Amino acid sequence: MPILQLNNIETYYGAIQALKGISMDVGKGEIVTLIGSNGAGKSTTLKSISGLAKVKNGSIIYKDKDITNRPPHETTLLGLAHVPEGRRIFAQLTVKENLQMGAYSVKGKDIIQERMETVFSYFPRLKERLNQKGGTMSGGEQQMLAIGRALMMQPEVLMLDEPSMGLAPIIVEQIFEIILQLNSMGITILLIEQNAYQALSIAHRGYVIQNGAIVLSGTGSELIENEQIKEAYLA
Amino acid sequence: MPILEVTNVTKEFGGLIANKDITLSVEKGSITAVIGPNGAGKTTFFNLVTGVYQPTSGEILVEGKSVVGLKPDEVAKRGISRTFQNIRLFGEMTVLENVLVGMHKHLKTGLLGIILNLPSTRNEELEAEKEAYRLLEYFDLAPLLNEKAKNLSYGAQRKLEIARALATKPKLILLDEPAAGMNPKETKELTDIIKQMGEEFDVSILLIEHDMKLVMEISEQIYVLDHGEKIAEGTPNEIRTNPKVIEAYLGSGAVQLGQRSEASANTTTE
Amino acid sequence: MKEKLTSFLQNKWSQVILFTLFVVITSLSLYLSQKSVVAFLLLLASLLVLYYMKLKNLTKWIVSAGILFILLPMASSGGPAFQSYMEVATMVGIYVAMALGLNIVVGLAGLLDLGFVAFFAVGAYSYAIFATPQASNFMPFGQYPLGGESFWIFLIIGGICAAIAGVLIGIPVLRVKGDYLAIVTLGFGEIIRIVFNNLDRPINFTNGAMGISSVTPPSIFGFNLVFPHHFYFVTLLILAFTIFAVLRFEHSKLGRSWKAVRENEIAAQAMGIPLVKTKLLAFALGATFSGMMGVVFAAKQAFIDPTSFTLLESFTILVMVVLGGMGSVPGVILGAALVTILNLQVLTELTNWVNQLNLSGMITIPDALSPAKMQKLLFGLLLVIFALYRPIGLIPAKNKKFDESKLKSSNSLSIDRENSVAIDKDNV
Amino acid sequence: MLQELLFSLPQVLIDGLALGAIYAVVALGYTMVYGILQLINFAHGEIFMTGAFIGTGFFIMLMGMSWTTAIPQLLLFIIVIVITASFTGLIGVGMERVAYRPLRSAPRLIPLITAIGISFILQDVIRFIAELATGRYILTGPSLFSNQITINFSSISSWFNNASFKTSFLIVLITAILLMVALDYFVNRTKWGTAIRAVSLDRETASLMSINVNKVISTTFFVGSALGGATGVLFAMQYGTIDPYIGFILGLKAFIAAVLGGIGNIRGAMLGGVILGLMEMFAAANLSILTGGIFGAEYKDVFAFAILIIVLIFRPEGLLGKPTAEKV
Repeated sequence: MPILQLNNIETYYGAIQALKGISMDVGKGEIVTLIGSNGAGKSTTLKSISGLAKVKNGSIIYKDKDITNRPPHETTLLGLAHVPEGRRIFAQLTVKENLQMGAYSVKGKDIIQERMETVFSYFPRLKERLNQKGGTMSGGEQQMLAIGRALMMQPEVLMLDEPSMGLAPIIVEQIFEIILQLNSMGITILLIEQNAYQALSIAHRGYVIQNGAIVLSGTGSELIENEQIKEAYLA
Repeated sequence: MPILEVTNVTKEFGGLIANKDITLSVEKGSITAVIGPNGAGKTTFFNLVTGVYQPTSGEILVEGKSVVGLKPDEVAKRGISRTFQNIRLFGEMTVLENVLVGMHKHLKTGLLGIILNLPSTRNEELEAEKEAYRLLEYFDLAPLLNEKAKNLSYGAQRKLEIARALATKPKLILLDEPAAGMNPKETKELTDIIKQMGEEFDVSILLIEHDMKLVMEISEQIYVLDHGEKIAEGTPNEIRTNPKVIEAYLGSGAVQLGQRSEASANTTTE
Repeated sequence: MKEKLTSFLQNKWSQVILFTLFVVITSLSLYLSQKSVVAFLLLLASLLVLYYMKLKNLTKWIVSAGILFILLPMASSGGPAFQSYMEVATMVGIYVAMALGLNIVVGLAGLLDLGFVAFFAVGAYSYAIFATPQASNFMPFGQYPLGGESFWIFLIIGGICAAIAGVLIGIPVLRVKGDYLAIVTLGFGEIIRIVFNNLDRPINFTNGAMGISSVTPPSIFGFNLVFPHHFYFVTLLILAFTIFAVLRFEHSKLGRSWKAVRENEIAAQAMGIPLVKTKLLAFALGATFSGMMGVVFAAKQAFIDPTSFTLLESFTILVMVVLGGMGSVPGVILGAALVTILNLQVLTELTNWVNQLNLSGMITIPDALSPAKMQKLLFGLLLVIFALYRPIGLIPAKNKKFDESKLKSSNSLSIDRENSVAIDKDNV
Repeated sequence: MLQELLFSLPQVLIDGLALGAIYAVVALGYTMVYGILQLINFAHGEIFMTGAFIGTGFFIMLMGMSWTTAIPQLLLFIIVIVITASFTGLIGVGMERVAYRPLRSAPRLIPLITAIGISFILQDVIRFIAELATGRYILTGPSLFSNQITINFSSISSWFNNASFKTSFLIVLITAILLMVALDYFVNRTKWGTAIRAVSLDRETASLMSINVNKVISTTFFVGSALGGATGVLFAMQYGTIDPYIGFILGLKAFIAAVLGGIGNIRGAMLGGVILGLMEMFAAANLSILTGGIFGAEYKDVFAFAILIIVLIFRPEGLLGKPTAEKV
């Protein structure tokens, strides 16, 4: 039984149809990746799940519950964390405040403190920069903060939108290691990547999205070997 | 002489270096591509060339003359036109009007001509409309001439942006991810159009694109940016095999991770 | 049955017959009855009906010119209310021209100007100062007041002064955008009013808060224009020019560049459109019509003071534009006419009616709730309701429809830069 | 000339501080709403005016009751200010719900127009109510805290003249400072305040943090409008007479103060308010002296607008604001 299931999702921006019937599922404990070129509809798929984009047709089932078009402040409470593209940390807020915002719905100082410590165990760098404004940090640190902020919710499913964007290869490698680590702790990961090769190599399964529709799916290694994919995304 | 010569251009945004010491040139009549991962500074580079941003240091020459310090409309008058990554059409205006706006700087009529509706004004306007229509025909957009631009499909909007940019009769056109959001069929068509466009309109082309198939098929010269720096340049074949490029953009290093992932995949699925 | 009726109404000739009937009946009742506000308003409304009829544009223009220049003055001349009708019609004309001017700035160029009345004031003062002895306070040469013949020159001078004011205000103001622009223009509108209010010293330019009275009436061939119906014709002529010019602008390269700047400044610049020049031109041209009407206003009132040029006036003109439909010439004309008539005619009539009821003891409405005092409340409600339910206005702006068959040509595309196609006729 | 300027300086400082404090608190309302919605809440000046009327109404009502004579004036003042602030806060919330929320994705011009509309409605409604209740719409509140205090500046140096003020000046100043400190604490130190800042920085991402964005926006309107209403009470107390049209021009000045300090920046709004109040009073007292009698005190508003325009041209982000650039 998949933890997250998308049935024929159609999403529009104004008159433009961004998603033309996306169906996919994510099993509990899996790393699933969604690859495709810019503008193909990867981010829109995540936004449709978390409630940032309005779904016109289709349904989204999360843990047997229909969560289609629930507002984001509700979907996140259910355990779906969405780390948006471009990190989108609160630049004028300190690292600590950013993390506190992640735990906005959590009551109790002790629990928040405890979760913060957990985040620091993954990202010790954040602890050093606790009172620094988020916007003054490097791209890699910002990405760590964005993931850390999402972890403050203790999510069951973590959706990551291009976490490697604009980061140096060595940092990307670190981020990918953390993703694997989080996954081994039992967090389900839905990963969007432009760097298809890297994403597929850590994923259990992958979907290829093109022009708002899924055109191919399979296990990570299957897709890496696929000739079409090689040609289109791996140069 | 190259149509565009960029030497040692650097752009800083309050300490953040978006473009570092970039040198690049576009030969007259050629198709040149700039590739690199998202956030590598490609669009910033376009903005520097078109006068939206001013470089912190360095020189930008168009046909041998500096365009540093010029406003975007002045750069446009020097014969540089562009499209935008996040489409910037005049949404409430019709498709034909969008192209007519592109012709703005070539229309000579003055205020008096407009108020008095002089025959010369009317003639010029009609000729412009006809020419705009022909451009739309070229891009297969002619039947949509009276539609509002914002109501067009994604692919059609991208094409309209190119048509509008060509209406300025540029010497160099900058295309920022022209194929983004297009399906393979549309991309194929676009590839052909871009290939022919250079000769048809006597225009040199500089483009940013992620679709490697398109880039490799049409580019004569490719520049690769990463973290604001140029890490490679060369012909498609050179780029394809350049280890630096593969590492930064085309993907590798993943081999190592890949092995680990299989290990972890095994543990979690059990 | 319903279908038959619709098809009957769709038919061109039945439309013409019904329209003629409508116009004849309203004109006659306006002419014959003593006090016939309804007939007057209906006759004006016939122009709106005309707008929606299936006729050629030229025919519509000729018919509306006929109604406005001949039928309306003739029909309303029947009763004692003639001059008050002409007064209302003149004010409608003045506001329509101003609203059309503001429409260039707000509707086409997308620059929110909340101090537009300043240009009206500049026009009004430019005539009032020179058409009274006021000018002799600072002009060492020449004889003041100037004669009534000078009015015609001042129509142009007033327009130019306003245009210059538009550019002068525009240069600093246009460095800010959006909401800030609204506030800064509002500030400038206030500054100009305060300045006119206080420029009675050290040199008495404007006579300060006392205002300028006994403005010389305009004259033509020795004939003095003093009555509202004289000004009605003057206003109508200027309005005709305004509408003509505004329509030309809208579909020219100028109108397109304004709209392009409104839609997307960065893309407009990339197409070679200079931002500052284009915006300043919108400011200047919009101000010109307002300034011209200011001259007419000063001459018509024969007295002006700063209270005619308050913020509320600026807002009123903006309401006209928004209500009618931003960027839409017919819409703005309708909006301006409706708001002016609401202010001058409907509210006055309502107040009279309420007063009568009060006097007759039918009901008692406290003075505080008199409809005449409700102008702002009504405006406020109109603004909110329209913004919420019909933000596009009464007659929304429409794009020009191009005739595809006229644009198609047999020869396929061949553009080369050597003989630029747009200008070179031989090429086509 | 310098002598004359110095002579009146103590009084100018005191009057400027009182006016500046009022501008500052009203400016906070503009800046908070602008920060979170990028919308000029044009009607905020009218909220201030409404507060002045509600407060004065309550004062008149309470003073008319016999039992209130036993209550100390200061307590009465606190009661009135709390009640008024809650009222205007709710009006602000209602306004956002009806006139702004449905238009959140509309072109920027449209909510500005509803804001103007709401201003007009509030002005006339208050006028009707005042006129129906009292027969006139210009109200004079009961005089409270009107003891005259004189500070002997001339004893410090003969350069200065003495300055005097009413007790109410102290109350205005202290209340304004308390309100500002409380707001600063609320916004910078509490979870709700952090949420407000998060929403104003990035609404979409804030919603991904389980923050109910609509609720946060309503709170912002409540707080801003409550502050505006409370300031209305202070204004009525300090200056005595109020009419339904005080809100517009004062609101405009407060907006200028907000822009001056850097709109969206709370400390900037406070700074801008105080600077503007001081400059305006300085201009009112000294413009005539400075220009040799050519421009008098009547140009003080021109002076305020001129400052705004100059700031916007040379430092559009304001004194404490941060520049933003459109992403291309």
